[in-house]
Amino acid sequence: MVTVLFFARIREQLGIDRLSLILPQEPMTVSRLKQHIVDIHNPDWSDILMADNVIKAVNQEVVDDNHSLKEGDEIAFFPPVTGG
Amino acid sequence: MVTVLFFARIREQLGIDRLSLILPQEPMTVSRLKQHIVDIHNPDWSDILMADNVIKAVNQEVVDDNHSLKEGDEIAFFPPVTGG
Amino acid sequence: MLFSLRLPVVEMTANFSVSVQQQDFDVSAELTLLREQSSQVGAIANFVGVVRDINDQQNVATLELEHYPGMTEKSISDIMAQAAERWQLLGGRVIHRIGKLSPGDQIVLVAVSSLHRGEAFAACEFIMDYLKTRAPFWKKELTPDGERWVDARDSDHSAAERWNYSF
Amino acid sequence: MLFSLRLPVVEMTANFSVSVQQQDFDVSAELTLLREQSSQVGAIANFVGVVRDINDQQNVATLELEHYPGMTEKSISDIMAQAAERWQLLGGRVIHRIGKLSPGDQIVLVAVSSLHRGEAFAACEFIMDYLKTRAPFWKKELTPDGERWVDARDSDHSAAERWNYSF
Repeated sequence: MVTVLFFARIREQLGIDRLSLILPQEPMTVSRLKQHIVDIHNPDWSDILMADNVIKAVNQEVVDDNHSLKEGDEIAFFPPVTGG
Repeated sequence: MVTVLFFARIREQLGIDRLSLILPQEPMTVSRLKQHIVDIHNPDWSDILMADNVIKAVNQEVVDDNHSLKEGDEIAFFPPVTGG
Repeated sequence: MLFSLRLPVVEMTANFSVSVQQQDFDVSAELTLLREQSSQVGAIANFVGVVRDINDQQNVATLELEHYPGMTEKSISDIMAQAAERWQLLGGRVIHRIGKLSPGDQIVLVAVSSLHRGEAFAACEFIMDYLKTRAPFWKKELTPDGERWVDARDSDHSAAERWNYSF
Repeated sequence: MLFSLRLPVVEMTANFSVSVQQQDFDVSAELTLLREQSSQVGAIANFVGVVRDINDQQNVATLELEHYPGMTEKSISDIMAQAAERWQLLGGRVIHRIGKLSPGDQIVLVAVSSLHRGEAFAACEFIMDYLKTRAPFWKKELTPDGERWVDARDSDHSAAERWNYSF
């Protein structure tokens, strides 16, 4: 199982803030996880999750699309940050 | 008449914080005023007032030795500043 | 890629701390704590961010701040640790507010203590620049015309990039 | 010569002020005033100088600050006016204490408000650098070994000179 979190505009666009998933296969990357989420949930999510400016974090560290996932990971997708 | 003020280390070295003087002649510069003060008060003051790092202000603006003085001016001599 | 590599782990002392909270903060109290941490403190540079009334020509009635609990605190700690490695600092304090805020409200405090002012100023600005581009917070403006998510500013990325940090 | 030419006169608004005083100051109260001056304020950069316990290896029991009443306030106003000409600022506040101070005490506050942080940071550091080299204050340390006037630091002049100011 992995936990997937969505924040801010992405959370609102998807209408969901969290998913729990069983990783379908190893090795799994962030990029393939996005496609998997689209496949099993909603084809309309593709544009939202695949957008260039979506930031990906695994276990609370920013990563790129090629990052390898493992059991128990916390994966987050969020838009560019606007704090401060 | 002009007012002459001394601050900090210079004030302590001279043992005086303020003088009122009649300007002896026109035109008078800051440099010549220093010599005049030494002449009429104490030859030992020369090293103190003539030191390179003495800052001169006239009417509360920093000036150089060639600045011309006029009746009513407030002239100040002080060491490099150390506030903040 | 600004976000592509992990930060090296740097040990932080108890003199550096982060809070993410709804309630307001008292700058004087925070600076007093920094002063009392060490008799070596000669300089405290600090920055307070304030909710502005007008942002891109829209009247802001209320601002709502969302964050990523856990990662937000971690990312700010990492940024402070980087600053502490780069400059000789004595302490640091970051407070960032979340939830609903109104124009004129304080949003963020970044305070850094050091022996001398040059290092305190540089570290404070560094932390603030990286917080702006790396700490997961998102602002939503609630205006008379409806809600909208605030867009990230290119100038914030330029500000962070000028530190030439190798990550 | 750093001190040789006069500053041009620049009009200052009521949003910029200077106090030279014996009593302590409350940073929060000063920042609140700056925030309340304008709904445009988005950033407040500020600096607090603190009396250090050790200065050049001597224990400082007490510090005594002398100033030149009138010229001190005027020189700080001039520096703030220069900053307001160079950057787009909304307000500024400088408080400098005089008389006897102890280690850990606040000595000086420089606070600057602006729309965005870059200008506030730069102006705050500029004002502080020039205050250090141009405002007539003199520190005397009262140590267990007796009194001594603090020497001016070359690094303070370097800090001021990097602004490349044409005077």
